[in-house]
Amino acid sequence: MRIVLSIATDALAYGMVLFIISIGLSIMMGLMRVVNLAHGAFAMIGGYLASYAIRDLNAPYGLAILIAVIGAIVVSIPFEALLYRRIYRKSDPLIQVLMTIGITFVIIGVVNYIFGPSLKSIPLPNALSGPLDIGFRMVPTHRVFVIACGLITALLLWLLIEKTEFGIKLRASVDHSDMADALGIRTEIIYAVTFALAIGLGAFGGVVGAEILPIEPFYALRYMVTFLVVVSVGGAGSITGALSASLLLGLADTTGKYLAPEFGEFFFYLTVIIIVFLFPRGLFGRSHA
Amino acid sequence: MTELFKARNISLAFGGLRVAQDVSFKLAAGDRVALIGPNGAGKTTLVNLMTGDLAPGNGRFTMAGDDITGFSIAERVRRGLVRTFQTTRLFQTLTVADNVALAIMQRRRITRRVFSAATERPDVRAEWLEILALLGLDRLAYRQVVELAYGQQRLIELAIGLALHPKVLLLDEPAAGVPHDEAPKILEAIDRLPPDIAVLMIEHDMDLVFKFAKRVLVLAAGRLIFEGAPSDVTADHEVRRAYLGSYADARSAS
Amino acid sequence: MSDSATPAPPRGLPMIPEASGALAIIGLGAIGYFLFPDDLAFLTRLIGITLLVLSLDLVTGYCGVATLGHAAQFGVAAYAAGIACVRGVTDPIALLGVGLVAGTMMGLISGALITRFRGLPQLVLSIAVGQLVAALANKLSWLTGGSDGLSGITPGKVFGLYGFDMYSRTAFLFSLGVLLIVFVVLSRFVRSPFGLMCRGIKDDDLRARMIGVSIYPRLVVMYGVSGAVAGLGGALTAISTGVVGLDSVSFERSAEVLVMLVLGGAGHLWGALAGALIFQIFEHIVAAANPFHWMMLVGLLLIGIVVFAPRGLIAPVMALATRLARKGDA
Amino acid sequence: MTRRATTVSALAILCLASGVAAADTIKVGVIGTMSGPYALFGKNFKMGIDAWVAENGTKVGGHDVEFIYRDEESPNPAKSKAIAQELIVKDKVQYLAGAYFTPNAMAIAPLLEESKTPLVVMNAATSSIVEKSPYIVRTSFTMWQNTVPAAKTATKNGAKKVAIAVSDYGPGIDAEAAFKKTFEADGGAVVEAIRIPLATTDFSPIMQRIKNSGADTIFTFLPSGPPTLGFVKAYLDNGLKVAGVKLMSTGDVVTEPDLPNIGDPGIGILSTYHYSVSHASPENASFLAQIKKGGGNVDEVTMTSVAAYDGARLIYKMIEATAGQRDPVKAIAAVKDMTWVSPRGPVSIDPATRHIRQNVYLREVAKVDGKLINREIQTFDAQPDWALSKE
Repeated sequence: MRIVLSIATDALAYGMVLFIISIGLSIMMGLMRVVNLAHGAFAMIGGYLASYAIRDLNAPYGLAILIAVIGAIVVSIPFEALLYRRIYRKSDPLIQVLMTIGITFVIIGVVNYIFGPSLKSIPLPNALSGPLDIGFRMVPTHRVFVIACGLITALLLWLLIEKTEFGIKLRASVDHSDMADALGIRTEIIYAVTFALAIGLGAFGGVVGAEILPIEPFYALRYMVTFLVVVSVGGAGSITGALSASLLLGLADTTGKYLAPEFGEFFFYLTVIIIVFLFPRGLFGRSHA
Repeated sequence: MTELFKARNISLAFGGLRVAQDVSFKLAAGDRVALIGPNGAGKTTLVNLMTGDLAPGNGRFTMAGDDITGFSIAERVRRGLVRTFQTTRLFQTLTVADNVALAIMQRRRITRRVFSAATERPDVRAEWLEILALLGLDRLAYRQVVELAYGQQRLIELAIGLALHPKVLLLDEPAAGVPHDEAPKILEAIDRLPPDIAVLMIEHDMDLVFKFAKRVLVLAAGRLIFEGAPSDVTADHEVRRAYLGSYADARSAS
Repeated sequence: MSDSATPAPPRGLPMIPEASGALAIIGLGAIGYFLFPDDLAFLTRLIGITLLVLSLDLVTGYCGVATLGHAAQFGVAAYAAGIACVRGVTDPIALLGVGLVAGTMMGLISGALITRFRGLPQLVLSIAVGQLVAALANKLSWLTGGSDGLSGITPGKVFGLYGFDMYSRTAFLFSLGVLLIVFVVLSRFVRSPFGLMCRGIKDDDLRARMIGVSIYPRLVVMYGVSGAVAGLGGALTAISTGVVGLDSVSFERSAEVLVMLVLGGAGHLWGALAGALIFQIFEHIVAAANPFHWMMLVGLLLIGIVVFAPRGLIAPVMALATRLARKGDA
Repeated sequence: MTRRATTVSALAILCLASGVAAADTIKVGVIGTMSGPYALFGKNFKMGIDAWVAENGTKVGGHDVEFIYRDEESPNPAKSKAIAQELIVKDKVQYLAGAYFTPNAMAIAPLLEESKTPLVVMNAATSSIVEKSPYIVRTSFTMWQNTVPAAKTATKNGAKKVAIAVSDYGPGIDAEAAFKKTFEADGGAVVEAIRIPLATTDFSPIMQRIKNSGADTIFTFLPSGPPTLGFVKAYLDNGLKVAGVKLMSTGDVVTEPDLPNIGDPGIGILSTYHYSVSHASPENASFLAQIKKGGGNVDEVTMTSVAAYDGARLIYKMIEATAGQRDPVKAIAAVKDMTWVSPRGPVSIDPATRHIRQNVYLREVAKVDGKLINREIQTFDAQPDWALSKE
């Protein structure tokens, strides 16, 4: 039982990191139908900015997160305006895949040039570092923080999407993509805001998840497909889907690592294949996707 | 005459919207039937159900006595149930000749060959040339479909249908979008179809319906409300109500 | 434009694509062999990867299957050939046969899984299958060498006459020969009824079903053929480099060949060939000059292609060729 | 051999010979991780070699020496072999050097005899590498060399039950075998042995497994780079240290550039290694000064720069002994009983194995003048490679 709880705790933390980073991508893919393999690259930019803010500017952790989120969004604006807009809702995923791989490569190259190739740590404040006793085991305090971040993110997003004007327009645009213009919704604004939201969430996840997915230039490549896989398993555009996919895949991966670490990501991808076969549109995907 | 196709009690609902309700009809060899009805009556849906693109919630389809309800699209085509599309669906990046040749080769079960030149096989070539000539498309044979005008693409739809040697042919508004001077070619082609096949045509143009059909089916709100000779259709009360619907209701209410 | 009722086919002789393909490959091979004798090892590797790009073209370019897991076919065949060689099958031709069979099997398995769906699920399945194979290659280290790689592959002489050496002359000519045969066979294959039908399926799969085609089995078969070609590439790479590493089944390999294909132009064998050549030579030069930042340049190139030439570098060339051919007709 | 093949190889040898005779520059190909997550270590190769060249000049006996760097990037044997082949055939290098990863070194080995090129391994640490070719000499370390003292220390410190966690590749398996053999011979028990894929970054589940195994000590080896930091942090943050589980490792896991990232909680971690940046000796001080002078950052120095520095020494010696001619037998003979004082301490090349014999130090992470270092607390003198040597 202790083992089960132990695995569950680690799985929850890992799943939450996946969720925070992936949810932005999920909304983006639900609305703009863009298979964005560069999402991890923006999460990585967030991580680098936070690392720089803390280590070189001595910024406190909270401020560093803010800098990372805003910085990543600012960096992403030209990409959105010049490149992403061309590929929104293009039916051919191949073109999207290629452009976003290209964007990823460019970002890796630039980051490598500016920050160097080595691993960048994001020092945690004392309150979040070290172990925490939760009864049946010790966990890194940071993991508890990550889990809390994940839950809060899910809640805030739910409120945003269910309770605000923006959320209504967003849902309308997702559900009736072809009708959005006719409904008087300025899609390009919705798209731009959604893109910024997605990047911001990605950067946030990149920072708080850095203990589990460490920040280095190849981050963008290493986890390129992980986030995409989470989104498609969950179903693009669905918060519930992204959350359940993140937790499920986090569980598969963590259990695999615990019981048979030498198998690497075998169980993660085996789970993916099974789910895709059972639910080709994702666990909570919509029929039109 | 021999019965080729039968629809029995076909029903389908999308959510609360019932797009087909208890539809039954038969097509026999040599039949020339027009399917008409107001916009949104479910005509194309019915064709999609017949071809297997949609699965009915209830009811059975049979062809030559065999139940084909569970058959895939391709299996139905191989049994001779062929359709054309209302909006053209062609192999856009291939040439006109390739489009027709693929249908011919598929019908003759030679598309599993992997090492012979495709479109230029003499027997295949002779056949697509004949079909294209019939529709006046032969000079476009080596043009890519994507380069052609919409009207010409509609003709290619028909050419593919012909190339498949159907037993039951479903034509979804074959003349829509075809320029006036080319429309007769379509009628001519339909006229020259083998007499023993059944043809079901969705059409709005009543002139065309009268010229073509020996029998008319009228669909309204997913329900078959009339079946009979073309000459009787305009007189039918139900049909008038369906077409003039709200107008008639408004008058009777006042 | 001719008014005659029986239009002539746009190109005259039936064997022209095969012949021009063969000539081009022999020509390029001769340039490589005589002008760059010091680079034959690189050129040999290039040919192995080129076969993988051609193989990818069959499923992506001709069938419209989006895949980021194509290295699975290549890698499994490379491992199969490598393992066979370590265990005593040293005849290079036999090893090619092993790679061919292994690649075909893997292709059929991948195809059976991946082509069940279209769009995003298909892409994700292709990634998952590729990663699964990579994880297995790592796990089965008693068989594959895992992260240490499978080394000690020392193939015998080709036809019992020509041995493989450090200068890669034999390896290069052997690989060139395989590429030549594969290219000619594929030129024929893609114009066959089967190949044409695959292009039809790519254009519009509903239309294809509406002329009576069962799509799934065809795509699976095409995947098998593609796997065979990738398998030859994998086996050649194993034979000529003498090492098989996890890189041969990696996601990076899959992504890289996709980039090469689209760079050249998917849907044409020439596009695949051109893309593979240009990308690898470009990478070779830039990476050697500046190993730190070549990725950025590749990224920029890729974005440039998508924005300015989405149909690949070969498209304008093909358009020109078609126009010339049509002019000839008139 | 057929006539054709004979002609081809004759031509090849002719080309090669003329290439060497004509050149008054002797080229040395260095294969290192110049880009990617392990780029720090490629940079260290360069820093070490540059330091040697700065001290000893670019000429050996009238021959110019030129170092050419190529990128091995990651454990990628096929790529490394191709690079080595290109260096030999195209750049006509007379010596090869470097090799961060074992698989890459193994892939290069078969080329050496045919091309008569000696290889100085400057990092890759699996024992058997030197057996793959008589032309290989190694200036770094082996897992056995560093692990045997670790196991002895564990026994001495009272460890009874040990969990071993290593990277799932050659050196990791060597480390596991070395520890297990030594520790069990001294009466200890290995309760868990986990092999972790190289790409792993999240070690929390593994820590839980170790904790549940009831081990009192962990022994670990992972190649220096992104995974090592993650491992140590997972050890600290999952409360294993607090619970009294000790961490023993080879120094790869606590390289000096990583120490600031590990932070104060890392104080007290024990490791056995052949070089510490804080090693107190005039040779080390002058080495570090030279690196600083050459524009290098002392905070980035790791053991690989010392191995490269000493490797360059061997290459210079080989060039001198062969008077610039391609003669691998003579070259290897000239260095295989060399003895000198390296920045890491007194070292010698073992003539039987062509592997370096050196002191291995037991160190603990400590804070001195506000800076975390690996403080040497015990010396195991002149350790051979325990797997290769029959001692």
